[in-house]
Amino acid sequence: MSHIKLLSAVALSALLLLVGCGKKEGEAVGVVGDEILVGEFGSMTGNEATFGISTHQGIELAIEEINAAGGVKGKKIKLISLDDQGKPEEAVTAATKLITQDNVIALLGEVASSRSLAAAPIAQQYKIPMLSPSSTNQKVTEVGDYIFRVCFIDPFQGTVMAKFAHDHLNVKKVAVIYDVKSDYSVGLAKFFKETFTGLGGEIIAEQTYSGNDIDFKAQLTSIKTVKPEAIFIPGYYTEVGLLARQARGLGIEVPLLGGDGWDSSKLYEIGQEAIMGGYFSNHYTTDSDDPRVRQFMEAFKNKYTVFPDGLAAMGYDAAKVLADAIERSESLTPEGIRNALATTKGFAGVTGVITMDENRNPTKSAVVVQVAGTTNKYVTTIQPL
Amino acid sequence: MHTIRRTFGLPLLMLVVFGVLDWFFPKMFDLYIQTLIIYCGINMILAVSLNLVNGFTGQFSIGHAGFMAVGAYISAFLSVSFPNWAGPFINLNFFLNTVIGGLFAAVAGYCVGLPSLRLKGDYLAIVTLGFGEIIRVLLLNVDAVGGARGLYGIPKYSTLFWTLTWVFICCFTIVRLMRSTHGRAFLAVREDEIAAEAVGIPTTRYKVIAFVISAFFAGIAGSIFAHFLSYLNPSIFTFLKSFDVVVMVVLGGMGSISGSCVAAILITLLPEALRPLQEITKIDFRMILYSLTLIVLMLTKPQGLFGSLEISDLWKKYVRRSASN
Amino acid sequence: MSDVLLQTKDVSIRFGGLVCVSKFNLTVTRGELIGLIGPNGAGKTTVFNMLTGVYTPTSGDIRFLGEGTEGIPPCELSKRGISRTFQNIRLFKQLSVLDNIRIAAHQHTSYTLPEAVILSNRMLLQEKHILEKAFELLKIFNLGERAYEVAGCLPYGQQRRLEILRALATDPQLVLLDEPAAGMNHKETQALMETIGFIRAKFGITILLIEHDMKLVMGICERILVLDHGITICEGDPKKVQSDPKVIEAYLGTSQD
Amino acid sequence: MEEFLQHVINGVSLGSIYALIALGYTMVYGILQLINFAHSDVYMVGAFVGFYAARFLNIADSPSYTSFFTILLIAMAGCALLGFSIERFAYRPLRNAPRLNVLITAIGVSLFLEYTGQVVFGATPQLFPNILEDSIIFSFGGARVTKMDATILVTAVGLMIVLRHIIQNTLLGKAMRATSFNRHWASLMGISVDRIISMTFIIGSALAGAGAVLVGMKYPKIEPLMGVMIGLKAFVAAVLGGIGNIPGAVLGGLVIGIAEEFVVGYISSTYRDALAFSILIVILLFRPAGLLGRFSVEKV
Repeated sequence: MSHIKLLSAVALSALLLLVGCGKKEGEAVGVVGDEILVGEFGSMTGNEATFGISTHQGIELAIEEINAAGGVKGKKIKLISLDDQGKPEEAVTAATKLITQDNVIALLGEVASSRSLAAAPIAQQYKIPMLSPSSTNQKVTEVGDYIFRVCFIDPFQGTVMAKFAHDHLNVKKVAVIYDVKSDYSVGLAKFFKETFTGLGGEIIAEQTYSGNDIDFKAQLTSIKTVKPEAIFIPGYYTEVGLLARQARGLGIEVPLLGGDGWDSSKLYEIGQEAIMGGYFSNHYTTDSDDPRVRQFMEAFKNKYTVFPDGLAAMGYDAAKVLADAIERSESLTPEGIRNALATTKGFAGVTGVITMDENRNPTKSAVVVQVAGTTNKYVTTIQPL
Repeated sequence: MHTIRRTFGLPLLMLVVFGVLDWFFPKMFDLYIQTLIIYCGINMILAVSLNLVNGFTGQFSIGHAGFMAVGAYISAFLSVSFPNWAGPFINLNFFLNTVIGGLFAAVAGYCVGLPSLRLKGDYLAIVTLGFGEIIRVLLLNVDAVGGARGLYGIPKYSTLFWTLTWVFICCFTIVRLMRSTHGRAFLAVREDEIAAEAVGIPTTRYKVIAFVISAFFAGIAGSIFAHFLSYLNPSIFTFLKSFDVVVMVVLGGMGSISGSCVAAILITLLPEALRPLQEITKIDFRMILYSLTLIVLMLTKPQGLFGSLEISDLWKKYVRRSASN
Repeated sequence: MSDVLLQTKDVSIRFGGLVCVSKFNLTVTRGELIGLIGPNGAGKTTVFNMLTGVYTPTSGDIRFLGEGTEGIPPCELSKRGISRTFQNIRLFKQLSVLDNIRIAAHQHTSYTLPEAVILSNRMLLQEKHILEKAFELLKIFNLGERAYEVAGCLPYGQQRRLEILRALATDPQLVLLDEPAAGMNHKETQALMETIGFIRAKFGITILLIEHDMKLVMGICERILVLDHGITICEGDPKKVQSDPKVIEAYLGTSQD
Repeated sequence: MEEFLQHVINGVSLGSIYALIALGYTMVYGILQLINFAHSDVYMVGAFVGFYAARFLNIADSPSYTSFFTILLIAMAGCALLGFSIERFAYRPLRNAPRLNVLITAIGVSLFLEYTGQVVFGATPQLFPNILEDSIIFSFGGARVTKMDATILVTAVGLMIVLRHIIQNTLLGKAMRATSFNRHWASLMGISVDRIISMTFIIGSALAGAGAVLVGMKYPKIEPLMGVMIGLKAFVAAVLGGIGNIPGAVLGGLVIGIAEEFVVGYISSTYRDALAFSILIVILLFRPAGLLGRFSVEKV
């Protein structure tokens, strides 16, 4: 008896879900009254929640500021955020729901290239512009002409650090240790190795770890024996802090290098003295005098009580770039916004001056900064290739 | 003539029905609903096939995601690297690639099934878990399929039609098997291995067969998944994915095919159905509620939703009871 | 066809350092009904386990129909014609009575897995045959009406009978019955004795029987072996065994009926 | 030679941590035949208990043995309480249910703790308080043994000795052994089985708490999912040693810890996560009940 009841309940709720979500016709895409609907999908829970949440906070702050300043085209932006648990398949569901159910006019997301690559075909299929804050894999924007990003691509950043190591630090023998589970880390490592050997340097050791590992001593012990002049660690701050500690604990004193995944106040908090003096490439520097950067840092700190990390800054800029494109767009349609996004030129964001190239990737200069406590010290700027 | 109708009648009928649905659905429902239906379908194949090992044969496998990964990667690799190798028909290519993916998964299933000759219960469980993880780590290190960067640009061949067709093939095969002497042999292994041996059931052989069939369909599910998502990454196939499938099987009732199907649908839709809640509370309670539901269901309905009964049995029971009232 | 069905020669088995059965010699000719008795822990069930391939003897030789059985798995021995019941009933408890019987008929089917899926003619024919045979057997044992009941829910006596029935469903030449009357009352035991006699007559099956119920053993067995601490202390017809001083000593205080 | 020594030191220190967590798995398994998937999350909660306790007591930045032991005891107590409640409310009602149900419940509890952790503690990694200053106490060539390593090892070994004493020599331990041997007979002998099972969870969870503090000190990054991977490896260690067998868990932990260090150090780091499982599978193929486990022949 109870089985039958339960079964009918399941069937009924499935049916309701189906009917309730049926196609809604006759609405302009993405505009409801005086609100413009923008979708965001990201890893708010799951393994990579910390990155998704940071990005979300940056986006939230940007939208708040835009709306406080009167919105765009006289309308307010309404952000609809969906969680994808850090799973590609969920990213597809989330992006599909945002496009087909919530009728958003544009998408912001995803942090990681793996999820962006899964969701981008959907956005392309429905011709909804998708702007990724921090998916660095080249392939993401190659999916189609509706896919954009505001971050560097892997080859550029890998090259930046290889050049920096070669030209500024004058090191010839470098060890690389990267996160084998992260496409971002693997990509950076690959392009660093290529450029660095191309410049005449030598990669004398190559080791890997897995995201969420805590013990790196075995890798570091074997790195130590080949006596590198520097170690390139293209990973996220979540592991780099511990890695640096253990490296110093084993008596490895050479400089540590990394990419924008290092950008977080947590890096120093976890790494402490060990990470001091490490260099990493970034979009901007927190010790900049740029009022935009200062104002962003202040506002973020006021709202969330912590300093923003790199991902938050990227999220913030992505939202701002999108709002700028909506403002400049001739019509309030996905297509208009796409065209406006493609012609983004000289947009002064927190993370640099953004100009979209023909492949929908931003050309912006990278800075190399040095870890100096919770803030970073500017070292040099490296222009795009 | 009779033989043909008996053998192919239902499958042909279902093919027509699926064809109509495939044509009809996109006109009725948008991609979101279709996505959910396809995910439900994939999970149904996974749950029903795992039920063969865990529910019917009484072994304990928690490495289903590994087989799924093998099927997904092999078929996707074929589709990406050898497009249209079997001729100009996309569907034929997709069908063949899916079957090849399934066969490779079946071989993997054979390799995992072999240790089951020696291992029992939790030891077997942990070995299947280990195989799943090893497959994942291997995939991370194979450059031909992209390693951690993933395999992208997989053509989107998976349609509603193919998903439903494979769900049907999977359920149909297993239902028919279970109604034969082979099905009873699986059950005998579950009930009492020693007694099964004593009455002439080659228990080890049937254990391996169960693993192979189950892995084959997991590989099929993987192929549909890959050709729907168009992107693969080893991190999709962690042991948490395997747990999800085990949860579906237990929740639906061990040894109930329809139970597995219903549970697969429930587990797929529950997180989606809970989304509005997240919009209201602004905090992500979805997964907390999901896990709580799981615990409460286990505490209140330890036999799963259906026990070892099928929907048809329940219906008969219901009719009988209302008749007697 | 030789008349010797089963022959064991100096079969011994050790678990760790413990000798469980030592130098067990037995020749079973077709049609015999042999009893295997002895105090608890004498190694009777271990003998059964060796004969059915569950345990491999440490030394010695077992021949069934003239062929050695070493390394042959229990399911294969079952196909060759050795069938058994268990001391603590081992039915497929959650399955129906009918399925318990049909599973035992597995070895008489030859259709493949794909055939099962497409319902080939051969499959349907064999299934039909199995079903008919199963009902026939169930009827003989008066279990016909219970065919669709769950085996684990049957009363104890019927479970015992079902297990014997299941052993018969494999079409055996030799049936090993491990304490078939255990836990039965006098009346049930009486009925069991009749049943055993009946199946022997009807199916022409050779039976080897472990039993504590001396009345049953003495009543139906033609030949009796007595085991004590793994050693065969006596062999012969019921009369000889009953009067053997070694047997009396072994049983002293435990059973004198 | 120097590198070799360093690998040994690293391996033993990592292995002793695996062992400590493996003990919790093995104890629960021994008595309930349950793979307690929630154990790794109890461990995670232990780290956060330590984190908040240190903040609350204002000893986050006063490293000394006093703060170390205070935090250790608080974390152990917190975990014991959590383990007790999990057993009481999630597992006990299922005492007579099929084992797979309890297992699913364990997975449910594990997910519940993880996701609740992400909401309550936040998903961002936190810094575990500095409760014990680190210094090199011993240096052999280039290989170093630090005070932290030594403390971890001594604490872990000490706890294992205490555990062994409890199990071998106390009445409680005898009752536990009896219960794990046969729950039904134990209850006939007048042992309150429910109480013994509770005690098992309390002790096992307390060990996880201790493990969390030790790991937290050495690898001071804590986050709600920190238990997943280390929990899995510890569980593998328990199975490797023969699940249900206490010295086996210790041996298994050490084997996996040292093997990982050596494979990463001398062969390649890319297959590290597969290594534990590969060792496990190979060993199980030769010894189906693990290194020290006893393979029981089913009585027919």
